[in-house]
Amino acid sequence: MKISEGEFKERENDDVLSKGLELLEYYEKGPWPSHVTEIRKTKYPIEVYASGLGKGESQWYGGSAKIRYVYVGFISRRSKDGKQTELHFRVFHPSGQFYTTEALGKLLDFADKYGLGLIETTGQTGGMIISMDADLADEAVDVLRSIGTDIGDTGDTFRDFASCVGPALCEYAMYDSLAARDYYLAYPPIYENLSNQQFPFKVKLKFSACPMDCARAAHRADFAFIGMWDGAPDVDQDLLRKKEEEGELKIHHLVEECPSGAITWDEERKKIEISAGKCQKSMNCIRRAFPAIKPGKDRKVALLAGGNIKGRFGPKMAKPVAILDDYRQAGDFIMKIIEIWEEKSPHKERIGDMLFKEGFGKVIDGVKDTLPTNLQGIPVGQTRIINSAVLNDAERRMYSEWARRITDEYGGD
Amino acid sequence: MKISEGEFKERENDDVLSKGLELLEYYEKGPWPSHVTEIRKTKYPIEVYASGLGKGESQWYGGSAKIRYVYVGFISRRSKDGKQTELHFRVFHPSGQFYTTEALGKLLDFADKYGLGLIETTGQTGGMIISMDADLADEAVDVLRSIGTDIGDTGDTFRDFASCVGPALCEYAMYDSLAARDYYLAYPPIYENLSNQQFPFKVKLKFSACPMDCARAAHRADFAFIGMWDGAPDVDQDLLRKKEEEGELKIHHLVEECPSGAITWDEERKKIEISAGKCQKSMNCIRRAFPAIKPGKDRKVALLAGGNIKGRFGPKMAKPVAILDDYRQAGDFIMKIIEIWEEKSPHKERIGDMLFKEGFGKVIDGVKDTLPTNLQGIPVGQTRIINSAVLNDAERRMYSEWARRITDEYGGD
Amino acid sequence: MITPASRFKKKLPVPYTDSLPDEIKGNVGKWKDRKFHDHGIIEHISESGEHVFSVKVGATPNVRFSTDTLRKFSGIADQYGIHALRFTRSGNVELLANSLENSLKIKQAVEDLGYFVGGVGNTLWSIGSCTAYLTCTTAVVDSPSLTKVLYDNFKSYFTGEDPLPAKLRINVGGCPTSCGGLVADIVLIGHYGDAPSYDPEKIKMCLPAKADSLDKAVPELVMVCPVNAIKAYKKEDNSVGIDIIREKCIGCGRCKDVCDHITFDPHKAGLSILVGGKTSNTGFGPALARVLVPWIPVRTPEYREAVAVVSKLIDIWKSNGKPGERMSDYVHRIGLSELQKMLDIPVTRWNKPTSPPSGFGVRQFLTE
Amino acid sequence: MITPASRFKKKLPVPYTDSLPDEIKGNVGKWKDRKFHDHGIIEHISESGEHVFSVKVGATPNVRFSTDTLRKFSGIADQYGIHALRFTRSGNVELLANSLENSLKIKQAVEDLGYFVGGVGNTLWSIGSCTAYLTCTTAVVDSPSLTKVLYDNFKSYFTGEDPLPAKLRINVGGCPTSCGGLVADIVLIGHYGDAPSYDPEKIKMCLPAKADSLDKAVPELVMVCPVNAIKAYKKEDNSVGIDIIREKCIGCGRCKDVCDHITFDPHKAGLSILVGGKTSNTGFGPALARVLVPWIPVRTPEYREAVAVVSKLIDIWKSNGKPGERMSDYVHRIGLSELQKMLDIPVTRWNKPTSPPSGFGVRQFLTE
Ligand code: SRM
Ligand code: SRM
Ligand code: SRM
Ligand code: SRM
Ligand code: SF4
Ligand code: SF4
Ligand code: SF4
Ligand code: SF4
Ligand code: SF4
Ligand code: SF4
Ligand code: SF4
Ligand code: SF4
Repeated sequence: MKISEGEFKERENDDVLSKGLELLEYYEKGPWPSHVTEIRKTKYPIEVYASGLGKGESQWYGGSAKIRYVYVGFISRRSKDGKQTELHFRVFHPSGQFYTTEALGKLLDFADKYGLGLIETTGQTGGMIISMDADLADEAVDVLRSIGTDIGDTGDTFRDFASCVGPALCEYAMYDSLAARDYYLAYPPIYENLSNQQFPFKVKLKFSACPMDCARAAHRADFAFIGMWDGAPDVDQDLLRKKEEEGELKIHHLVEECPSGAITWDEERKKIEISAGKCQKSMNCIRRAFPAIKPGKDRKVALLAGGNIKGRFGPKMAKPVAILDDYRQAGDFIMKIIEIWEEKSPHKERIGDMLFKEGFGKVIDGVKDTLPTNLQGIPVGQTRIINSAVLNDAERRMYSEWARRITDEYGGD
Repeated sequence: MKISEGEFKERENDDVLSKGLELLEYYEKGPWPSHVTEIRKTKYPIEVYASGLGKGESQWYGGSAKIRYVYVGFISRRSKDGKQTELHFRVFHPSGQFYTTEALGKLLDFADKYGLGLIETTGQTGGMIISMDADLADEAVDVLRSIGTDIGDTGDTFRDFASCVGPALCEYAMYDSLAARDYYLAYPPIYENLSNQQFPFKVKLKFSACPMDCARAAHRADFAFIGMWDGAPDVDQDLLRKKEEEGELKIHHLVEECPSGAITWDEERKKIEISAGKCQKSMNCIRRAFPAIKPGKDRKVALLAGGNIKGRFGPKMAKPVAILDDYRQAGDFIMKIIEIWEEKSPHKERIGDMLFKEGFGKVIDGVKDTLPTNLQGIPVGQTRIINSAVLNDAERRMYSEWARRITDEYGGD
Repeated sequence: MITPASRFKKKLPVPYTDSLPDEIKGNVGKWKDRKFHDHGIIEHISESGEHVFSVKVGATPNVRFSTDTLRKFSGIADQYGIHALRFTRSGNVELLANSLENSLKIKQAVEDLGYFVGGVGNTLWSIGSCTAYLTCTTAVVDSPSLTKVLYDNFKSYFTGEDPLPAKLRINVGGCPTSCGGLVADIVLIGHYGDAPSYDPEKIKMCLPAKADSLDKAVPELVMVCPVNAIKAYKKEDNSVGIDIIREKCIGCGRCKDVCDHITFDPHKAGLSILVGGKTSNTGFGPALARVLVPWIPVRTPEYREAVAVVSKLIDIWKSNGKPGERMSDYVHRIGLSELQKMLDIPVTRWNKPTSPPSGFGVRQFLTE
Repeated sequence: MITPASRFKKKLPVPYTDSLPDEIKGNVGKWKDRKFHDHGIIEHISESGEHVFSVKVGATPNVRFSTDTLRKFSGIADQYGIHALRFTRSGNVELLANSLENSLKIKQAVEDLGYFVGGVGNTLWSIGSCTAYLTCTTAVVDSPSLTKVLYDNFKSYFTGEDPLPAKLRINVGGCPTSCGGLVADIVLIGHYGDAPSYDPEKIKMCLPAKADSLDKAVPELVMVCPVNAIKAYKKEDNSVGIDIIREKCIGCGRCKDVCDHITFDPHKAGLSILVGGKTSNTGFGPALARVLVPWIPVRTPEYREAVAVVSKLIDIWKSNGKPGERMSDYVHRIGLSELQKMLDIPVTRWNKPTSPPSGFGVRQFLTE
């Protein structure tokens, strides 16, 4: 018996599906909680997932959806067999991703009423992804806004910003990474572009309040803000010795583990010494001996740029721009870099690609007047060493007097 | 009595000169051998130096001299009062600056006959500077060539190249820095340009046979060649212990002093371990414990570019280009960079300035096909991480088999 | 009525202070110390004398929860906790409490639901997974099911039953885009393992209609290829043809991202395994993971090859890593080649060690 | 007869092997160890069993020798040495010998001439000086005479009579060009201490005749200024005028390099003192020196201010540096600000510490 091509496809698809359904069952076994089990409790079209597994290929194509006057924040899919669609919202969490059970309840009600009852609570970017009922999507936007958040985080514009839990729970936080995220989301030139602007590609900001970088900013953000400090860590020598006596730590381990060899043990005076110049702010001694060793008191925010994962030229780590006294100091800089990026980059080229192509030092140097002038460290391009000086009379007098003092000390004039 | 302006100047100059002559006398006293005493034994116009000292200002202006068909290698000066001139040759040393007394004798005869009997034996660039009798300069060039060297090292072209003493006397040498200098001086595209080409500015190559960089290449050369090795230093544990027993060194000092924390002491097995990944090739352990610790056996030459002292944008340290297996591998690269430099740079812009302006990574990346393809470290631009692969069937089989072996080991198939 | 004006007015998430439970509000920035309990509970100690506990619960792969399960967590937070929870950056759920006793009750309740508490201290903190076949169009391999299998095998590293030398982070990405990034100790990435092909007719949909335009602009399909493996040329009929040069291609899929008519042979797909990435500035500092194994077959349901390689990596690290040493730092210390020797893995151009990317993160500043 | 053809044929220096004494020729690349004697003699030990000694002799400032003196050195090399000597990269002279006994005789003979032997190991290796007033046109301060005074004061550090924690290198430059570079532990540099001025008429010689040309090209005088402190504008008569903005100027002298009609007030000249430079990869690695003191007066003949500052720096390092620690590494360890505090020096924009330049040299590669 001859079967038509359509029928053949159908049968093949049935085979694929039944293999897929078997696989689903497999993934419901085993000790770890299963995503399949969770999804089964929802209205998500699980057959598409099953077919994908059966075929060894994602069964989704890009789809389209229309929400009036809203251009980013949702993603639409259609299955390859044309039978199913899928739509999900990318939703902003409050910074730190804290929820009282009351606030969470509202979101869950929302997901049940307008969605499929399925949520990815933390996407890789840090946002929340709620699977939607396509028919109710338009209305859902306003409802979501009424419960105090919004959709965003897709398209060639600012994506969701991520911050570590920072001062809300963490003893290491050196600046308020949560307030920083709130600040930049509301920063007018960013806020304006949150869902409109068509940049060459996406832009991400990430905020970690210490060098442990729990927000993974150093690689996964176009602009990374990482808390740090100036100088050596602060040491409470008595407490440190006490910790050693109580067997909590071994000081010689701190010395050996310091990646930059900044710590030395002064056998005579029974204390450690940390070299300010050498310390690479690894946090190693601090996390091992906290609170006997703490970050130094002069807190800073390191601003890095150009990290991303794929782009045109492949994975990149962020590179150093400046050390800020305050996280608020980078607004102009960010917008200026974006301006250059819009001018220089074709579609799909991330900021890091542009910086790489145009020369990191050159671009950053060209916009350095957007950054405060009293920067402590401008490591971009080259270190400017000026071995001459243009002094005014008062300065000249001051240095003459100093020279006289030191000359007196060494043999007189 | 009224004096004419000319006369006034004359008198003033006399005052300056007599103050200067007093100063000269002062600088002939004191324990250290005096340059003034040396110069007095020669025909150099010492009054100009005296006037300079008296006035607190160099008394030289640029002058001009003509040597038939020779365009670089000599410098002419005229004194500000117009009365004196000075001319000196910049002369190439043999690499390593070794002289048998016989060879030196010839040079000294030359300096007496054609010059003023005054020599700066090592200029800051590493060359020799011989003060000349201007009237004999033209003839002198040929005589100099007849005794086996030449003038060069001025003008907007290749300058003198410098090398450390290297394998001729030094136990640390990891490649033949002297042969390398000889090689590049004779390298045809360089040799051709040695005294003709009008580049935007000067070009210098420097060769140090180990990371101690005795030739000061890392800052003072447009192209720096520094000997290094791959992996960890080689350790002779027995000899090391012996050195400690004999009180020659303390192993724990080696551990503490290693700037990268690469050395650890294994108390149990009584030996040191050095981490290949961490070792920053500082030479610290090596110079302290030689020959118990030696550079690793896989010798390399680090090629860096863009160092210089002033240029348009100020002092620069050289940046990393590639790790070579052989110092001869950089010829094409150098000429290609010079080509780009000629195109991009105005007068007085050093190669390092151009690289800074155009973006180091971008320029180097653009010419990387001039470098051998099996480079071990191309740190320019970004590290290319390719997380995908295009395999042929043989490779696929190979990795499948490997996967099968490891799967068998972990529970079977 | 929905008007442009009302819709264009976006709504930002509430200021973070509004979303904090009262027990935390007054202690922001005042945490002075912390203690770890039971590999899954963190006690936060404030200057004010108050204590807050977070109980870390491992999530399903791709962090997919039904509202039903989330309501149950919420209920537990109401019953034993301080009526609050948070979602961590790495996909876990933290239920907040005000005493160790209550925290242990939360732990019990969560376990009764079939979930696990762990991920604190020297444990497996989480296995990150992207969405892949669940909603993604570009996925090559299904990361959630692979993640499930890995979690099933390595659960005891999460709960702390089986101790590790230090924190371990694993990430699984369904395609070379690797949404999870390359800064985890171990990264598994699905990829095509092959160069693409295409139907010469259909591909025209992704190319300019007339070859004349080639003089003016490079077609996007050609431009996106990072290694210039795609060449466009003029055909006799003035239409545009392309060549894909297999020897150059790295199988990255960027061409497919911009053109649905680029196809790959699904039978050649595989997983690459990368090691040595991290983002924290501890030890060797932030670094991108590098390819250890360029390709292993993908065989559902058990993904045995992947499990075997990860098991072996963890075992090597457990027996050779120093106490407190991240796997990434261990790999940096011994060198990637050394690790390859220990695994006896063939080395081709796809996993040949190059200079390790290092010196990133804050150490790039080094102010005095 | 001199023809273009004969003249264009350049002569390269002889291959280095031709210039070696026989005692070294056979041992190139075979040196297996060395010993230091008496702070000025290095014994080179070859695998072949042969020994060669170099006796390092300190040079006059700017390494200026009369042929007479060099003939005397040559004579000593013939009498006690192996008929050979070399000039080092840092300006010293090394007389070569074949035994310690002969080396000591060389030492005696050199000292009888009024020269000193030293510069080996933990000593002052040399004070580099450029030519300055001797032949240079751009010199602000005379480095050879300043170097003479420094050597007179610090001779005992060269000979090793007075021990130092490690090698010390000092460099003196007569103007901001600093031909000696910024990679010495201590660098002294003469500079104007002021912004330039000019005669509005004479300056025209350095500017284009007609202002129209300003639209087409930036005059070299304007272009060379690294901080854009020089602005050219069109005057009423279509000639070109300039402004030099004092607030921007850094006194670098680049404008004077290209135009003799730029003038500086000689009474404002001074010395800047930089610390923390080195080129060796030991310790903190290669780094540029940074400005510690932006300006001190220059007072001949004794240059007391310069001597006092250098003395104090050496004293601080001697009492606080660790054994074997270069001054540069010491400065990096404690930080430039700390050193400034110890010196109680006013800090202005000219010597405010910025991030220390570091991470240079071979460590930039870090291959596995
Ligand atoms: C949903 C999510 C994975 C997840 O399940 O967690 C995701 C899913 C997709 N990512 Fe991603 N990316 C997600 C976080 C990331 C991250 C992580 C981050 O931000 O920390 C990155 C790396 C960081 C970065 O931006 O470099 C990331 C780098 C990419 C890229 C590469 C961008 C580049 O550097 O070139 C692409 C490709 C593209 O956009 O063309 C991409 C593309 C995609 C697409 C749109 C591919 C596609 O067309 O199907 C996926 C959509 C799936 C879907 O149906 O939603 N995704 N993607 C993550 C978003 C959740 C959230 O908003 O919280
Ligand atoms: C003679 C010498 C000083 C000495 O007594 O040792 C010297 C002397 C002058 N240098 Fe130099 N430089 C000397 C080595 C250097 C070095 C050292 C090196 O190569 O290691 C450097 C730094 C390295 C570098 O190239 O960056 C150096 C960087 C300069 C510069 C800055 C170049 C730049 O980076 O922009 C200038 C300015 C210029 O050329 O316009 C300069 C200019 C000058 C001038 C031509 C200034 C002038 O017009 O008067 C000096 C000529 C004096 C004369 O009458 O000969 N000299 N100059 C050194 C050459 C001796 C030799 O050939 O062995
Ligand atoms: C909760 C979380 C931040 C958040 O905003 O959600 C977090 C919070 C803390 N991190 Fe983290 N890290 C969190 C993700 C990360 C990440 C990102 C990741 O894993 O993807 C990293 C970077 C990992 C890497 O290098 O690739 C990270 C690197 C660290 C480190 C450094 C670990 C190391 O050895 O390099 C520490 C310190 C430690 O473990 O000793 C640390 C320590 C901490 C501690 C436990 C501080 C402590 O030791 O007292 C923080 C607890 C805050 C608190 O009191 O609740 N946190 N931490 C994230 C929890 C993830 C999870 O669900 O398990
Ligand atoms: C002779 C000379 C090379 C030359 O081609 O002329 C030289 C040769 C040696 N150097 Fe050097 N260095 C020479 C200039 C330098 C320079 C350049 C400079 O000072 O301007 C440096 C870089 C200094 C810096 O960092 O700024 C230099 C950095 C070193 C170091 C590293 C010192 C450190 O603590 O960082 C060593 C190792 C040591 O001293 O332990 C070293 C060691 C050596 C030794 C003594 C190797 C040894 O310890 O056995 C070499 C002896 C070779 C031999 O057997 O004759 N050499 N050495 C130079 C002698 C200069 C002089 O006249 O005194
Ligand atoms: S990045 Fe630092 S401050 Fe932020 S949560 Fe992690 S450890 Fe705490
Ligand atoms: S923070 Fe890190 S680099 Fe700094 S002293 Fe502590 S362990 Fe060393
Ligand atoms: S650079 Fe190294 S090899 Fe060359 S002389 Fe100095 S110590 Fe010896
Ligand atoms: S060469 Fe330097 S960095 Fe390498 S192990 Fe020895 S002391 Fe450490
Ligand atoms: S890594 Fe690939 S498969 Fe996974 S979500 Fe991102 S784009 Fe899709
Ligand atoms: S897969 Fe990547 S490398 Fe290969 S042709 Fe497509 S874009 Fe180019
Ligand atoms: S440093 Fe200045 S004064 Fe000295 S030689 Fe060089 S250009 Fe002349
Ligand atoms: S001295 Fe330097 S900074 Fe000042 S005007 Fe001249 S070129 Fe410009």
